[in-house]
Amino acid sequence: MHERTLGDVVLEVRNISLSFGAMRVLNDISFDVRQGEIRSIIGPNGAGKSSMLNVINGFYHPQEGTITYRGETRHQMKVHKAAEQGIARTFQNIALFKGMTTLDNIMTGRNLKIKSNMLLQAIYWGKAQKEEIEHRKKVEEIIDFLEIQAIRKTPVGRLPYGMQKRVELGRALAAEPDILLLDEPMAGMNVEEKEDMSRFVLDINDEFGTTIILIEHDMGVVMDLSDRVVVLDYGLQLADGPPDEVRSNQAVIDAYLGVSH
Amino acid sequence: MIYREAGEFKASYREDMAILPIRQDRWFMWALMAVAFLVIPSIASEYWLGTIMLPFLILALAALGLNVLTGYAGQLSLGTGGFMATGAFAAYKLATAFPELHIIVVILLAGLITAGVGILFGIPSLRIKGFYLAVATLASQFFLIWMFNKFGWFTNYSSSGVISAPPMTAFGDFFVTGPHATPVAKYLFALTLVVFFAMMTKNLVRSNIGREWMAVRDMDIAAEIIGIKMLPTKLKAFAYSSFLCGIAGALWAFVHTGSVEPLAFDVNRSFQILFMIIIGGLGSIMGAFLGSAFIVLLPILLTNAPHLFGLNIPVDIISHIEFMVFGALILFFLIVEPHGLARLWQITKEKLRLWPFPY
Amino acid sequence: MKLTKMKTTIIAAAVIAGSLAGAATAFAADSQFIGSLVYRTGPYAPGGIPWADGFADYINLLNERDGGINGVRLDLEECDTAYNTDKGVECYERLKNNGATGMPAVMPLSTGITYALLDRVVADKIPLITSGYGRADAADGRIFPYVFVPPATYWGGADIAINYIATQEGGYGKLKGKKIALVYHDSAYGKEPINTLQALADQHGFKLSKFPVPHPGLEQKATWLKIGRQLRPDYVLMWGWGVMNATAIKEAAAVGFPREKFIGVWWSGNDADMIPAGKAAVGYKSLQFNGVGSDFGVHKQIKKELYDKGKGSAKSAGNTGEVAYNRGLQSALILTEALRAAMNQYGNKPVTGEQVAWALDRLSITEERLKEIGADGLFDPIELSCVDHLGKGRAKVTQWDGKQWETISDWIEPNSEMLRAMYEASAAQYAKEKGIMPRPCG
Amino acid sequence: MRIERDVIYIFIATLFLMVAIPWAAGQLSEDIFFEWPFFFEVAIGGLLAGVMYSLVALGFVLIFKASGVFNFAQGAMVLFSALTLVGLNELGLPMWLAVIVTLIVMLVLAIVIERVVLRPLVNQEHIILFMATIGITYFLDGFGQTLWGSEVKILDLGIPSEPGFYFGGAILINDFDLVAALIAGVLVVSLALFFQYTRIGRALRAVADDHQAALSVGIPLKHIWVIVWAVAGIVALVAGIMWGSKLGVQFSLALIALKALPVLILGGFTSVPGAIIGGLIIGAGEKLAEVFIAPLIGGGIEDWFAYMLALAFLVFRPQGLFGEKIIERV
Repeated sequence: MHERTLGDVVLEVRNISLSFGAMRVLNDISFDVRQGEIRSIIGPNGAGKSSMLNVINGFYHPQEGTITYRGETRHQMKVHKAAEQGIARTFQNIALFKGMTTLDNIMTGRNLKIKSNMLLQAIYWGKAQKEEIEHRKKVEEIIDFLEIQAIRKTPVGRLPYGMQKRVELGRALAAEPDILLLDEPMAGMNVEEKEDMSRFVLDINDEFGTTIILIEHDMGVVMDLSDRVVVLDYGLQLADGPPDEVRSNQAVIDAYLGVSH
Repeated sequence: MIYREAGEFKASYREDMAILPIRQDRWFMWALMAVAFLVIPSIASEYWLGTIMLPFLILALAALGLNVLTGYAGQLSLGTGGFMATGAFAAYKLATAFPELHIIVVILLAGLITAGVGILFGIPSLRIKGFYLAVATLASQFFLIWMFNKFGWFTNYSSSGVISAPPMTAFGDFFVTGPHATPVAKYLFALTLVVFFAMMTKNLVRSNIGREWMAVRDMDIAAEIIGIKMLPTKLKAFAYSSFLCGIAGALWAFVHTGSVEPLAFDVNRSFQILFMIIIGGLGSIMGAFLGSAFIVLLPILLTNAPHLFGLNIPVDIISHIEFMVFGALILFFLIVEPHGLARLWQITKEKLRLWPFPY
Repeated sequence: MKLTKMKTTIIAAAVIAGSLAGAATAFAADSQFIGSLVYRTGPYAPGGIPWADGFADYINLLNERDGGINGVRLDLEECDTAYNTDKGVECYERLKNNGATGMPAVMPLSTGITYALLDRVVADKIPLITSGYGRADAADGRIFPYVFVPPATYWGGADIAINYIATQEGGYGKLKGKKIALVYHDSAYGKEPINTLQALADQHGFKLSKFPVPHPGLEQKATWLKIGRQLRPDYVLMWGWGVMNATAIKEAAAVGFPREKFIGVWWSGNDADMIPAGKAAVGYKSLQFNGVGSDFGVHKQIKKELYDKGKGSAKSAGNTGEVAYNRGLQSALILTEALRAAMNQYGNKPVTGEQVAWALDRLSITEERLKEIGADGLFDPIELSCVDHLGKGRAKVTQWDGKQWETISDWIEPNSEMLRAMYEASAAQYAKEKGIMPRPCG
Repeated sequence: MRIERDVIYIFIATLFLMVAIPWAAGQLSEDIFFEWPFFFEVAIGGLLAGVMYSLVALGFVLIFKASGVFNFAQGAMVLFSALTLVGLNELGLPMWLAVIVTLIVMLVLAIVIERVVLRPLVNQEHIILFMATIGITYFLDGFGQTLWGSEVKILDLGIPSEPGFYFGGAILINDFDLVAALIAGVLVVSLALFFQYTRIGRALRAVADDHQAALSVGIPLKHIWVIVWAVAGIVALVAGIMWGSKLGVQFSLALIALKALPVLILGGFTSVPGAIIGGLIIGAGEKLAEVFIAPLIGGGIEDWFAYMLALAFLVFRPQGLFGEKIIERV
């Protein structure tokens, strides 16, 4: 796989514990993410992977532990703050805006970059129109990149599953994020679609230098793409390290082979 | 075969992002405008202008306002009547306190005041959703009507609590309110405002704010995660929606009836406007107009229908049958196309594009 | 989406377009058109139906018996408003140009519709006759040239009610320190008497307590607990409407407030309001600006000319004595007398609204004329002038005996001097706001 | 049913405020007359009125619970059932037979609504179904009046409406209200038993939780819909009888739906006990407010106060007092 030097730590997760009522979802999780790497979180169903992403982008508030992002340590934050800090994500169960077209969905990804106020938008002339066109250009680049030109004006509710996943990736990319959180981007896809998606993930990482945190079930994909892998199981952190190291970890093998706890 | 986009190519994003990217649609729109501004005023009778077109336009504006809130931003509201009343009473207070103000200024200020009231009553929408919000907005409906009824200040201490529009001109001697305003003048005045605000609304919903509204409507959590702030986005929807409703209310009181009591904007008005946008099509500018036409015109047609066929049916039977037919037609249209008349229109256009081929 | 859907849409559109095209209907050129805005449906239908029947019966009587007025047949068309202002305006606009000369006058039978028509009737030159409702200050004919309010106004009604109470108590001097409550429909209509009552309270030293009831008035328990258990007033007045009336009477019974001390305005005095209240309504009093019962000449003629020939509007001749029915008769009478006067002036052919306004400005329905019609004792004579669009404004007090109304007072005349000043002051304010120059009167 | 802790807190706080605010108003303002017997009279009157609101709200809850439809036509059903009952009675049918025939009519109505309206619109969005029930409302209002006319009709149950004094003559309670509350109470208990102990009742509850699960009970969904609409029709008839004997059977009966809506949001759209508790809180709350707060601001506040009260509860419990908790996930 690609040999490369990793950048500085941009995100540090330290001793995170999260519970809902009596149920402990995450238990003392710690790992870091370096600039420009593809960092994977793996584990069986119910391991707490999605919850971990939700903690990182501020949707869940952990009871214990801190997140340090670009030197800034936080315990809790408002949900929309993550996007402002350059963290974008996709969702395990597609969370697109079903009533809107592909184009509009991706355009919403740029909402933080649009500066015209409501009055200017209402008049739709001069600055507001210029801005709209500028952003449209950016979005068209993303559409070209993801090869979804043909469905530009189709309402996303009518698109097949694989395409919806792509549009969702497009929406996240539109924000030009520093860190991209991908929650099972290849779930339910056939081999061909998976290959396309893997290519997109690598290209995003290469071309835009975007740091990526990836949750994925397909071990082959994970091991091929990732720089480093964290393994969770029932909220516990089993292992953390490069793919090869994780692959040979006994605890991980037990978890995946279903040794009783 | 005539309605075809083949052969039309867009050379710039600007063209592709026009409101009506298809040439035939643009022609149709210009033709419609020509009919609305030139043909109708010259041929329509006073009855048509004053009793059908005027309420149709004004209620369409209110429906447009509600459609922004409910159809685009997904916040179900039954407070429309209250907001219209706010606009009407604000306009009355402004017009009587500052008689030198131009009617456009009065109406715009009334809209802005209503927007403020709308923001206030929009705050609960942060926690309350769906039908719960709809019923909660009834609180604003009942409260506002009660308030205008109760405090004499709003009506300049008139003994009955009725407000009456002073005669005002749009320019020169062109009266648009009061007994000397002709139906044509009223119609043109209302039409101009409605067309202007319909344009503005269209611009908003195709801009960033419109996308934010729709994002909140379709999936509020995802919207928040991509950086859309709930509070300002929802409140902007409430503000703009009430702005339009307020203007509609002011037009209703000043241009349409001339005198109103608060009960003219009671809860039935709120329901009426809601019916319009559901029948017309949620989240569609066109839908607001189609819905308004349906709800305003249909009862009138049904009442008059027996006369046209020369039947002499007692009025109470006509009224009862009108109720039944109206209800049945609502059901019929919902079953034919649950997404409203606007969707029906769209589907017709799509068919037309392919015609005569089935695909 | 199948083609059938499109087809149905197109058909629906065609039907709509087609029915719009032929909206005009032909009318006989030599008959007088009369448009009548009624509400035979909707939440207030129980009170609206007898009125509409009374109005129609009188017009039909003239046609059947006399062949119309001065030989001009009357062509009556009803339009159902369901007491809804939007519909009322639509009715008015639809009917106003019907017939050879248009609608000669409009009687909207609703405060909301009245307000919506105030500007329109001036532009259309069609007199607006509001008998016992609408704007009281329209009694000033200089500012409201096209609005007529005979035979009574709410302000006058309020004064008459206090007058009656004073008589019961033994003179105005005895009112000092008395407690009088007003239960009113919280709307333009219900608020009309407040200023008058307040002025009278200040003048005579009684204490006025106001109890607004929110529309539609299905629930009044709190109001009546306050009245019956806490305030315990000497009298209660009511400006109620529709279902609110019966509910109020029932609640009054429930807190044990004596119905004999409970006086409603005429719109709280329909038979239809008393029936659902049942036994609770016995003893309740109401003002009426017309007589009650069907023991009058005009009723006998209606029975003979219409009901005996199966041409009556009401279910049976037995329904013709209801108060609301008699009110309908009276409205028809005022209108037809004005038409007659206009025809006498302008010739025996259909007359225009402006001509009827001329006639109304000098309308005179004398005791003798009422005798001829067979309505003496049923209605009070009416004399209008250019300045005075009200007349005497008198009313009677009636009491419900469980089956029907009994008249228990003679015509009571309101304090015209005080009221006239109030009408003029209020009308002047309206004129100022609307920029109306008072017209000169003779 | 498990009652959550915050519901109990809210409940206690409400009770406290309902006593404290009138008392304080009485102490602070000259215009407010406060005495304990009078307070209890108002509170009891309010609670009894609240039961009457619950009666209407119950119909909404049944249908919403089982089919997710916000049935705007409930008010029209109240009017229609009462009109039919009285109309049949006037035609000469004895009361008991008229009741049975009306029940059959309501069952037929439920079947027709399921066939004509619900089945073609299955799986549509809530707001579309809501709009459809508005269509039903118009139709029923017109149909009922076409059949039976618009005149007011009397429905006399023979319950006295004269004042009754209780607790040694200190407190006035209306006998009619007591009887009405009693009947409503019996209805609620029998509905609760129906849901708890019959197969159909259990299926209905299952349907509320999960449509798939309901199918596994072995009752087709369309039957369940017919059943709930028919049960809602029965509830409407009872409400129609009670309200009709109070106000006379006339068009205005349809308007009581507006009094039931705040009850509905306060209690939660999906909860039968919620409709009852909600009715009691709204009834007592609005009466107390009208008597002890309204004089300070001009009176006539009952209507909006009920909605504001419900709104205040929603701020603490966005799903209503007993509604199902809304869980958000991504």
